[in-house]
Amino acid sequence: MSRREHLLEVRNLEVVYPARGGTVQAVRDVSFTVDEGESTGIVGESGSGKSTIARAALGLVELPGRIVGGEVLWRGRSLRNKKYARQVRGPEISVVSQDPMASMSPILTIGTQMTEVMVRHLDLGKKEAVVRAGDLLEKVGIPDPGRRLGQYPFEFSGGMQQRVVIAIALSCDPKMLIADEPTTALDVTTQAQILDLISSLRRDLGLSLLLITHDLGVVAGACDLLNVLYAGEIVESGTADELFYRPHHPYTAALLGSTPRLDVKAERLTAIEGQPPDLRQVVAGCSFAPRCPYATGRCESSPTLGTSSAGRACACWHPLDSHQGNLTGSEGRLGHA
Amino acid sequence: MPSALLEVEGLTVTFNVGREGFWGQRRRRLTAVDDISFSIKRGETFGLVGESGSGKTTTGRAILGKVPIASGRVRFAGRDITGMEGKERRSIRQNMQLIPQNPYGSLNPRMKVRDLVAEPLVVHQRFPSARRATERVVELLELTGMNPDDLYKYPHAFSGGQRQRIVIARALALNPDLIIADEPVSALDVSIQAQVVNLLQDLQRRLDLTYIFIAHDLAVVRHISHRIGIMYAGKLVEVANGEDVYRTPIHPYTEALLSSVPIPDPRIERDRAAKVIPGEPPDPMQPPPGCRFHARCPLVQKRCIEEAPPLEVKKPEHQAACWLR
Amino acid sequence: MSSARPTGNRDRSRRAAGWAIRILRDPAALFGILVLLLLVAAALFASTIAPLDPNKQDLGARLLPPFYAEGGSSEHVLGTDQLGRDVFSRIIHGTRISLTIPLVSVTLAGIFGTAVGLLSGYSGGRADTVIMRIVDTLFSFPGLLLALTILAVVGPSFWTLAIVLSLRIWMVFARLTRGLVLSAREAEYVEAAELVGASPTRIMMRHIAPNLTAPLLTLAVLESAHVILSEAALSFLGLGIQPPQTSWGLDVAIGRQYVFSAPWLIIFPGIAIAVAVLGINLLASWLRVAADPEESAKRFAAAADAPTGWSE
Amino acid sequence: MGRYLLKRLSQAVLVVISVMVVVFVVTRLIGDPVAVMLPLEATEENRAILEAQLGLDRPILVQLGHYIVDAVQLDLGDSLWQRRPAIDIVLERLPPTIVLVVAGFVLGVLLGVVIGVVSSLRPGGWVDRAAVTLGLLGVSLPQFWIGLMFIVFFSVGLGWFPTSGSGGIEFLVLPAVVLALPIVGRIALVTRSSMIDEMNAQHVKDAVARGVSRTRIVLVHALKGAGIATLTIAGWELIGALAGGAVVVETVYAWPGIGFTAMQAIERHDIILVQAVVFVVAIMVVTINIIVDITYAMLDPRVKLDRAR
Repeated sequence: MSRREHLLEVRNLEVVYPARGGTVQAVRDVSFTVDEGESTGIVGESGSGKSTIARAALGLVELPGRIVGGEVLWRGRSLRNKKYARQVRGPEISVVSQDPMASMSPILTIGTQMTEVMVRHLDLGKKEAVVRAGDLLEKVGIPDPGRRLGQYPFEFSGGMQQRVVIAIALSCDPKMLIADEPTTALDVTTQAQILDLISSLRRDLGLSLLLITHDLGVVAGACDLLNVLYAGEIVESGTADELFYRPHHPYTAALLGSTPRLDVKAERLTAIEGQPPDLRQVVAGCSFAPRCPYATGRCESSPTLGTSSAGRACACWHPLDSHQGNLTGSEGRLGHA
Repeated sequence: MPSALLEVEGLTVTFNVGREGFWGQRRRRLTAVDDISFSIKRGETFGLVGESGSGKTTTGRAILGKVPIASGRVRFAGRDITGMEGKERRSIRQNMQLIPQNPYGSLNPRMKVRDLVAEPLVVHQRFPSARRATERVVELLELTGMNPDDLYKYPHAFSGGQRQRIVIARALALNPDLIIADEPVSALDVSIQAQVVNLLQDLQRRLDLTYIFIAHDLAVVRHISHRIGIMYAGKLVEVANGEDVYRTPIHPYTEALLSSVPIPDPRIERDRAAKVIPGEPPDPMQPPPGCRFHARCPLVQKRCIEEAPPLEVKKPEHQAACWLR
Repeated sequence: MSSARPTGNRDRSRRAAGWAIRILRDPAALFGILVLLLLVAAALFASTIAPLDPNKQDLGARLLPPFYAEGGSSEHVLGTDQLGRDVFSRIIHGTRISLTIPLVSVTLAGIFGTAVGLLSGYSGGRADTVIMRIVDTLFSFPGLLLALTILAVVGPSFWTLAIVLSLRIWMVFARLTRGLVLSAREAEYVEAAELVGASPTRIMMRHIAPNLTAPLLTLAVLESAHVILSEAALSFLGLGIQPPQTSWGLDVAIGRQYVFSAPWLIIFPGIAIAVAVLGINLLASWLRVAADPEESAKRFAAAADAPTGWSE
Repeated sequence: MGRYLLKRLSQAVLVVISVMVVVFVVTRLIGDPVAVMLPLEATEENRAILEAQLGLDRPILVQLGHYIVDAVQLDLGDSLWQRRPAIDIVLERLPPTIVLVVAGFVLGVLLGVVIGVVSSLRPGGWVDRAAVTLGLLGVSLPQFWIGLMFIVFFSVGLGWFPTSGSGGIEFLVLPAVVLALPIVGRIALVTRSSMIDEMNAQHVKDAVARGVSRTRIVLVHALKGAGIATLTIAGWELIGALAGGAVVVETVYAWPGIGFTAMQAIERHDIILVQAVVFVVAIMVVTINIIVDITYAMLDPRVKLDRAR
């Protein structure tokens, strides 16, 4: 492992929150890094803990949730230090979340919401901030920024709102953008526009991206590195190509198999039977084992996220290399690399 | 095979959205669905695709009689059901059921699974009470892959996928011919979504069901549908067999829509060029003249701005509304 | 994901037990329940509990101070008034008025208001607009002042008081009921029931009505507290309960003339009002939270057993 | 905006007229004004004279018509007690009431908002619990009783303030505080609960994540939103203080405002004067309602006045 300093490093993160009938182990021993200019994806279904990770990466875990173990480091310093986290949020890390309408205050103008952070973190005067805000709106593709700055979020369409949210997120020139399901609330043509905008901004500004989504299609184009999350754990990580074309973990493979594709007509989707585990109970062994076709007695003890090949890790006792023909072969599309 | 199970002719739905003028004397109207026609054969799945505000959900609700129809006809099994109300409508509902989008909202949280699934049976007097219907309910639950032990649980005890199975069981209770599924899987996780899609396909085969499958997710629609209709801003712009729509789309909007869908394949995504079309759908309060898509269309010509193209047969079994192709 | 309600078939008894436990756990709610029970007991058994006849005058024992003060005795625990009547006994008997007035007004207003609200919410359209416009207009009436005027002209009595006090409350019930019906009608499961062919009656009874009971009950409790306060205020102003009936507000009004020499005449009836109202208010605010899982989630969000606020 | 105001004003006039009609109906049809006004020993002749003087011998609809037409011209008749135009008396006694109500209202809202905001910062903490208890006390204690208790403690016991009457600012303190108490309670409870809602709203969480300062989050993002919810309640409180609280508090402290006057008039069976008070208060109530609606539209950009209602 290189000792190069990572931009964001999440190390053995554990987050719990109390709920009726027990404590939910929302995030369990999660580690990953994001380096300068890198684009990392976290893919998971609902309840897998991905939004909690997004929040933790900002140094925020909302009450009554608690970080009970591990570290979140930004440039090597812990974001669990509240003061440091407050300095970093805005000028270093910023966020774009799912529902743009809900993400902005409905009763403050776009201008106010853009300039307030600049005035605080960039030491800009009100006037300079307004000029910069206008430039940013233009950059994210909003025409007539001068007039738009005085408007309220409800006066924008959904796609335009998400552009504004992106502009607000960029207002202090951050190093990394955390995008938590940034296109889930949008229509498909608008989604394409927003994904396009994010990737071109990334190129132009050298932004790092932590993209959190349930949509494999979205990460396929937007991310270099992927982490697959299941029941609060990262079960597999690696480059996008490796994960998509040669998934090792049965969950990753199953997820790909159950996603209908526009370009291929499959006779039948390979559904994953059963439900994710109830995280209020302690999960013994591999959390995917109850739904896994390859599970054996060995899976009753937890597999570790061992590194199987360079930069690639998979938490499974029976990684799919050994019986590739079973799943990927029969589907005839995972193996077409 | 008899002709069409469902025929929709010139369906138009308008909504009043507030009033204008000093005394509120003028109504503001929104045309949600504008003069659309299609027909569905028994046993097929008709996918209705469009972005939000395209009118696809309203179309489904108009067929079900949940929104008033401004003009046009809906014929079900040869019978005109336009504007049917009260008892008549209720009896038609035995043959026509809805699977709604939100599995969390569509089950009364105060009722047990048995009572929920039995409700249609009791309402239509197939059984005197939910208790007497228990056997049939068990049958239905088993049909949809639920455990009969769940009879006496409340909906909150179930996950989204299980709830959707309960909803499906309930929809099947009266042996309907037509099921209108309005975004039935879009609230579900991918792995669960696949379970429900497979279930719907199995049920169709076993029970000879006809589906209208309304969704925004083109990949799911392609997977499940035999024929597909594409809606844009209240208009039906293209109707064809599923494979034709995907392989040889005619309408530029269909093309744009297809190219906007991300494919879970990094290489395809990386190599893809120009997948973005500019702009957004028009304001439904002020639809543009001519073709609704003209402002975003790369091929737009003068005629498109002046005159709305009709939906016409361009190839066998393939209709589209475009002047240029 | 984390759900508040229990599962299974033995729900009902378990749910009742659950409510009991939740009341016991919350000191505020417990206080409220106890106050209410005490008040009801005092009202029902006033003659037994009260040591003396509240109207029995004893001019030889005028303005005696309470037991703790010099000159006080255990015979008149809370002292006597200017006519030598026992303050404690008067407070016990005052409970009757303080409870029956809200009972009568809230019942009257509740039934009428709920009926109007149901009509308005379910019929919708023009009828709804007209009814709600009327309610809006009536709501802008200067409440207490108008009540005073009516009472002054018509003459105060138990029934005029009860009716005047219910004049405002029915509108609150009407508005709440209408709102509840409207939002319940919007519920997807109501539409789902309509789509399987359920009749309007069934929809109303089976799917909409169950949503009304808890909030309406809470409102009734809350409004009772308001009525107790209003009755006391009107009686204090001399336009409520008239002698020889007793009421806490009336006692304060009488004691007012002796505020410097015999403050106990106002202190104790006032405390009675305050405790009664506070208890009922506590119960109402607990009910509101307990009956609404969303509300209870947000309240004391930092407390250990609360569900979370995050988005997944 | 102008169109909206016109519409609201016409509605307001309607409200005032219906208040007048209700009072009219109550006094002339249900009650017997002459009997109420005359002393017990009055003769049939006295009665006839008074009836003629009040115009009660005319058909009821004619009476109503005259009554409303006169009221529009601010002619509400002569007070029987003071033998001069009732409206003059009311207008004379109005300023003290306005002083009292404004003082109590401002005090109540300020304190209430501060307590509500502070307690919302740590829901469930001891500050919060104390504030909630305080708020519940504020809405549970009878005002007339607290008023008397204050006199007992602060005036008689400690001698800090005069017991009653009017004059300098020292006369205002106790009545204003008493008037403010329930306002503090309700405003605090409502502000607290809407602040908690706001603080849990996605846009506030995201503003934190984007680096907006905590102070700005609380005072701008959350409080502005919560303020909109509080505004409606504040409007009701102002109306309640004017049409209810003031009557009680003025009576307890012999504060020479319209509430006290109304009580005096009732004691003297001066129905004309009572009507005049109700009329003036009704006008103020509808005015407050309009002001609240306009403020609402100013605070919340989503509300468009012309489309409202």
